[in-house]
Amino acid sequence: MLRHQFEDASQQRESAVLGMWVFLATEIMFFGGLFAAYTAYRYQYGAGFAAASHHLNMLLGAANTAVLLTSSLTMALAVHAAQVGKKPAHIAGLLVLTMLLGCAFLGIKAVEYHDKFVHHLVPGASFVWEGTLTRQAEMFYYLYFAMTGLHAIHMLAGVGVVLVVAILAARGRYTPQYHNPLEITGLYWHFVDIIWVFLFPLLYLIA
Amino acid sequence: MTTSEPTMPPVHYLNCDYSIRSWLLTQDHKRIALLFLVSITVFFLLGSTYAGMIRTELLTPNGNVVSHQNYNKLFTMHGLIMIFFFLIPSIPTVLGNFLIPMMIGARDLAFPRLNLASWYVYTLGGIFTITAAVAGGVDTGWTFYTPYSSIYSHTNVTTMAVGVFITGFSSIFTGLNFIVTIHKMRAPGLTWFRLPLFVWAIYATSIIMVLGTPVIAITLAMVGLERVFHIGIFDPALGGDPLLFQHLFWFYSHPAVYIMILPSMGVVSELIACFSRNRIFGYKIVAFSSVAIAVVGFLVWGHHMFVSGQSAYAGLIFSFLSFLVAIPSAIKVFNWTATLYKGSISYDAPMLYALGFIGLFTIGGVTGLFLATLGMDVHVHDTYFVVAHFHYIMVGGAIMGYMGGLHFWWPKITGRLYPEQWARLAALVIFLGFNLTFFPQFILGYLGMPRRYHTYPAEFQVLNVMSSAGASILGVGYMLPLFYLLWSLRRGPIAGPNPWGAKGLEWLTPSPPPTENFEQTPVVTEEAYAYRPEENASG
Amino acid sequence: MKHWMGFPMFPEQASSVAGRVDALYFFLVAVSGVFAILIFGVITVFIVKYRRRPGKMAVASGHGHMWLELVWSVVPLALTMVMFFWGAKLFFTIYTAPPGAMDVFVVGKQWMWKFQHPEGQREINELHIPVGRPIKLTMISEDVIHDLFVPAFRVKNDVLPGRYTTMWFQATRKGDYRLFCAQYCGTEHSLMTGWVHVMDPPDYQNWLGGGAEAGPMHVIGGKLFDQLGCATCHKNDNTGRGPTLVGLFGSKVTLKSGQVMQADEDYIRDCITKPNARLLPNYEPIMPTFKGIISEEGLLQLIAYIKSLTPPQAAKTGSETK
Amino acid sequence: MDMNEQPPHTRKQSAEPPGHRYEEGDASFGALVKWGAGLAVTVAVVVVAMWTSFDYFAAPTEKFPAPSLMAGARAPYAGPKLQVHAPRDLKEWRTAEEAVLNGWAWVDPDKGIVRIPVGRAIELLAERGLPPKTEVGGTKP
Ligand code: HEA
Ligand code: HEA
Ligand code: HEC
Ligand code: CUA
Ligand SMILES: [Cu+2]
Repeated sequence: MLRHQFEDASQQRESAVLGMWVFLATEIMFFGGLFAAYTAYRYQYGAGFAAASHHLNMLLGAANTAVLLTSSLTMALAVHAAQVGKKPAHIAGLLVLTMLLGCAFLGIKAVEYHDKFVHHLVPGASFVWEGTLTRQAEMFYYLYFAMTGLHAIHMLAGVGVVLVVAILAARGRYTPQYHNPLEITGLYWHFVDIIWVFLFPLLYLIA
Repeated sequence: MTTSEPTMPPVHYLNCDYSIRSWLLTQDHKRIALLFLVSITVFFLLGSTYAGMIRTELLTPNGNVVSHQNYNKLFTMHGLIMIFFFLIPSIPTVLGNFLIPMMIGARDLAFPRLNLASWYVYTLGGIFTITAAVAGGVDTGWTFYTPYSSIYSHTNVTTMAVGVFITGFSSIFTGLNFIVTIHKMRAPGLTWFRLPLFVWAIYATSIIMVLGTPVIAITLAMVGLERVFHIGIFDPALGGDPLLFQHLFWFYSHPAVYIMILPSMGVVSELIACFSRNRIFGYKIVAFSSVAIAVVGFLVWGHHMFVSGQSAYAGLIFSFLSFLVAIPSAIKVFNWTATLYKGSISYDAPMLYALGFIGLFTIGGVTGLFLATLGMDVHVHDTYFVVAHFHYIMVGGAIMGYMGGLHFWWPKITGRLYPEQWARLAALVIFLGFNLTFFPQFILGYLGMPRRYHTYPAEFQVLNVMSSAGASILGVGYMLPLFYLLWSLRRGPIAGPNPWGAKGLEWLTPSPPPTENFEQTPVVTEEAYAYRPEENASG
Repeated sequence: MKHWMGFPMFPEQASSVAGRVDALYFFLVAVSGVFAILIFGVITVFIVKYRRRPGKMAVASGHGHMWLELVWSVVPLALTMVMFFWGAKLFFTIYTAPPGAMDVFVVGKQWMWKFQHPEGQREINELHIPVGRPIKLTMISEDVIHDLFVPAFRVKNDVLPGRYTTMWFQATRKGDYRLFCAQYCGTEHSLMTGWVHVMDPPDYQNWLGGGAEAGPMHVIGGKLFDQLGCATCHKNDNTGRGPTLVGLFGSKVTLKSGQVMQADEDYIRDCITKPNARLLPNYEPIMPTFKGIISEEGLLQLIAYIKSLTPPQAAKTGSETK
Repeated sequence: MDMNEQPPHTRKQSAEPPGHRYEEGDASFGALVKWGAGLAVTVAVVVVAMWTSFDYFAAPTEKFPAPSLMAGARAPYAGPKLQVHAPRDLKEWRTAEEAVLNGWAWVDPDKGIVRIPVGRAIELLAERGLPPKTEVGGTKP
């Protein structure tokens, strides 16, 4: 359905896609502030960060990376399915799969957060650290929770959007001619995945 | 002027629906522009009252009007409200929202619902700010420097930080909307180099709004986190570095000052062209300098930190780049001057504001060069010299541009003409009051009177009294347009589609324009500002 | 303060750099004046000469001339380069303390300045200095960011919590000059002011000798060094559990991580407050942290003591760091 | 045609094929990349130039006169004391007061006035009772 301010469907589609790319640029700058803080303190407190990173569960982190990469794959397949006119159930199925993988990611994250909570590694009054570089370790965990927390919020929003889009897809709303919402949701999802691809090495792999 | 007696179209975007719902849920970019006009005027009056109280207090060396902490709250709220709730939104959300679709021949912006969301987000942020102000205000300075803002201040810093955080998204939504609209929705034949320079300026501003605002959002979020959970990303006692905050804050806040000046530059280009009936001299150069200012503007933030403990090496780089960013501004001023050459110049109120802009922007700008000079900034940093610099370029520059634009497009927005003589008088009073208020502050600054001082040594009093006297004249000057523009809504003469005989697609529509702006999308065949049809270059 | 018809117009020049800062200032004012007059003049001529008159249409002025655009880009660029070089050169002069400058230690605290002379002289909001001698200030804050600003000397520098910042000046004229705090620091920011009293060297010596005092800084530092138990681990003959501190100040130290650091005031302060941040090879990190136990003044006195352990010619003041 | 005389609304839609109802031409990607690269290069040049010219700027211009020999002489010092360690000062003050309160000392050997510990003084007073006020001409309160 063509909105009144557009001349034709392709103009509307291009506008939607460009709009999402610009939005992703703002998200990059938004995460950028945290990445800048990370770089500043990693340069200053290299030793402390390395020591603190030991306590992160690399296995769970790697698992999460795999989960997200597969979810990007299923999302891409969903967008492709809409483009080539696959049946609504097919598209919706792929989207539900993407959503489930997203929830799996959040689940694993919750496990990790719980583990940090139990080990008193949450920055603030309750922070306990037996090594020599307490302050540096707390700074690492501050950044860990800030960056992965912000990412998790974006993941949560992503799961919500994919749910809505999956429902509309199931109702057959998306055809090869019109599937803008699906396409821009795909862009957003891939973005959130790429952010994690940066977070994982910076936080987990610096031991 | 059109020969026949101008008439108001029977149905237009204002009288097509009077219900509150039609205003509060409107998706018409013109109505959203008016919603913004009302909101930012409210905040301008609030910010000006704070300014008035500051100037009243500074009449005497010892602080006998308000307490120390209240004075600190005065300049903090004055700075915050004026910057985040008046000047940053002003031209983009009012003139930009109203004119961009019409100037490019479109029926509306690319995402009308996002545009309305931008106003609601702005208002929500405003409510947080008003709550913070009523609950006792904030005393950290508009710069929120840590560790004072994150640990030592006991005022409503968190509420204020949330308010500015939310309003930031209004800027992001507006910027995003403009970028997509200008790229994708131009009328046929309207290539990039036939666009009015106002559209170029708004495009450059939108780039900054979109790339800069998220950084201040995350920075203020971190300050909020530090206040709420007492964990120190900026707290030196816990290993945090207060300089990191300054870097993140100024990374946005310098580009933010270019958000404030670029739209005014766009307005001035339109006014100079129209009132001198001349093509803008060096159109492409002026267009590119807007974008150059926006891009290079991101690389100079360190010039606010020359004496903050930043390394001398960084100081060298930021000082050098600050001079580079000044060159496009210089080129613009020279091109505007050259446009007047062999023109046919009339002195209507918008033109007076445009000429006032060039004069005061030049003074504001060259004093920026003083501050960019390393050896000079050491002496004048955090003194009234800096206060004078940024008021000259923001109040003298940006507001002059905003006023000029408001008067120039007022007939198109309301269909009515404002009283010309009153407008010229107001422009003059503002110009005089302004100079009397802020020129003495240059001298005070070099004498060494520090900024944010509630009480000051007695020898500075004479200049401060002059400045306060100027402020009251300036206050009167600002009140005049408020009255006669409201008066013109009822009793102003009917304007007709093109009272100034200006070029631009927005003047093709009746005044006030219908909701959908154009029956059919116009086709553009000539260059911008083609006031002399005989050499109608292809462009 | 120079006055013109009763208006204060210009601050005194009371330091070695003041004259040069003012010279740069007049150059900048001149350049700005020239451009302002040039632009305002041309605009006035144009708006009068080309004012709108019936029948007089605007004449094509062309799209713009490349060479003209070039001229008014290159000329301002050249001028800005002059401003840049002159300003940068002056900046380094302002912030590079000459060797042999007299040390003064400054502690900024919410809303007062505490000055400490190496000889042990301590003052609040007042600083007595001899005329004609370069004075190097080593400054630190106990809470928020402050900024020591002496307009008559044309110098200022922020005072940070957790890190030393330095600045220097050489007073050239006797008299009393105001000092301000120039970085907003809270409620009584505008009261955090004081005076610099520039005196003739003999008067300064008398002032210095005016009354009994607990002893020069390095002596108090020595007492503190014993009191706090540093001496138990740091013996001058290097037989203690910690390294000898003789000759440490100003030397290059290689840490366990291989990183080489200059042992300046900041380094020593961090060793005392955050000992395990800088681990030394072949030493166990058994040094306790004294953070919160020793006040900023105490740290300055300990550092003065550790400095005094280094033979004079070996210690060189840190030049401007990159 | 001059825009002014053109009455509004009758602007005829030129015979543009329906497909072209908005401007397709957009900024060329190549130009943007070129400008971006140019900017990056200039910034790199500036950063390197500042690094190399750093030592030129840092070199002290005028030779400062060698510090005079007198500079090192440490004169005795005086002046108002600044409280460094409040608890320690308090402890010193208290010990001094205690000493006065409980110690034996000559106040004025010529007049034979001596200071005795307060405990002893209480005992003496208990024995002898308070001297009558008028007889000794008590000191002003
Ligand atoms: C609209 C807002 C605006 C604009 C456009 C500018 C423009 C500029 N500003 Fe300003 N500035 C502020 C608002 C603005 N500033 C604010 C709000 C602060 C203080 C924030 C705070 O601390 O609270 C500030 C502070 C500030 C500082 C920090 C001072 C300090 O705290 O110590 C510096 C230092 O370099 C600076 C420099 C400049 C420069 C070089 C320009 C240039 O872009 C100006 C270029 C313009 C010209 C040069 C004039 C036109 C040229 C000619 C007429 C030809 C002649 C020119 C040449 C010879 C080159 N500004
Ligand atoms: C968009 C930006 C904007 C605008 C439009 C203004 C407008 C004005 N500002 Fe500005 N100002 C800032 C942005 C702006 N300001 C910022 C960012 C700061 C720094 C904040 C900080 O340090 O954190 C600042 C700080 C600042 C100070 C320094 C305070 C200090 O450092 O202690 C002063 C002092 O005079 C001042 C004055 C004014 C005045 C008189 C106006 C006028 O243009 C407004 C119009 C004036 C009036 C409407 C006065 C009304 C008069 C009355 C109500 C009668 C009063 C009676 C007498 C005066 C006798 N402002
Ligand atoms: C319990 C033993 C102990 C005490 C008490 C102690 N130190 Fe240390 N100190 C050490 C050890 C061991 C090292 C070297 C390893 C390290 O860096 O921890 C050291 C390192 C240092 C260094 C860095 C030396 C270098 O070459 O880099 C300084 C400076 C220092 N101490 C000063 C002090 C001061 C001042 C005090 C008292 C306020 C003090 N120390 C108290 C054991 C001690
Ligand atoms: Cu200390 Cu302002
Ligand atoms: Cu700036």
